[in-house]
Amino acid sequence: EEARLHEAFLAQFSFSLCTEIIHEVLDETIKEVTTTEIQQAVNEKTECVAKCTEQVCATLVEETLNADVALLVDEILNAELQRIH
Amino acid sequence: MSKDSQMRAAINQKLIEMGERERLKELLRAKLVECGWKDQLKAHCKDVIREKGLEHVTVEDLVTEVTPKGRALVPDSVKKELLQRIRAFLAQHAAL
Amino acid sequence: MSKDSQMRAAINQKLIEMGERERLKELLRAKLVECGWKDQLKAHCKDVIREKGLEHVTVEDLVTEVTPKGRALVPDSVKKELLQRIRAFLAQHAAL
Repeated sequence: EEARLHEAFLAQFSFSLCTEIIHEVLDETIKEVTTTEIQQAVNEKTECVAKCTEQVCATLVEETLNADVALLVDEILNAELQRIH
Repeated sequence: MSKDSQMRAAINQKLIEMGERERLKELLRAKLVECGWKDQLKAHCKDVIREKGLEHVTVEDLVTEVTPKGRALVPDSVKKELLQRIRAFLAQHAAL
Repeated sequence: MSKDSQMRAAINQKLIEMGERERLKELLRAKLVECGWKDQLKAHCKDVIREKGLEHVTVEDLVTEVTPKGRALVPDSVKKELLQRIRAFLAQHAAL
């Protein structure tokens, strides 16, 4: 009877230890994974903002240059034509 | 303290002293990587962050959100293997 | 729409909404005058006209001809200053 009781105790103990270890490891790993994933998302967003800001800036320069070059060319050609006539 | 709790405390102490508790945790961590659980969890985290928007998610929110799925995703085979190993350890150290 | 194009659209919208995009263009124009870009480009236009002959040059030709030099002549310091200003504006005003 004692051997049977001891066996039952060990089975129950093994099961509860197994559950306890699973919970501990899952809690630790979930905390680690979520922290890493959020940090990674923050880094990716920072990179994306930096890259897109540079692209927006380059477009703005390009737009301004195109407009100003066209205007300047127009002005100069008109002036040259007027000078001739 | 009852006989059972005395025994439980003694086994727990032995498991820690012999480094078996840490080894069991290491084994589980390795199995979770091996079976793809960790990758699934990472993917689920990314989905939640994408859905909610990074600015609306804290680590605590994310933990709360992904824990149920994380628990559900642990394969039964991994749980069984851990249980087997605990039983084997206890059987080997019958004096416990 | 990709993540990048969404982000660019959001940045542009913020700049336009608050009138910053126009102010940035004005700032750039002022800087281009200040650093001598406009004078250098004028001189280059005149050179091209002189080389090709006025009767052989259209507005489109001249634009095509001088634009690459126009781009190359923009000092890096001016581009940097503009980028800094956009960054500072976004840091102050935009929850991107």
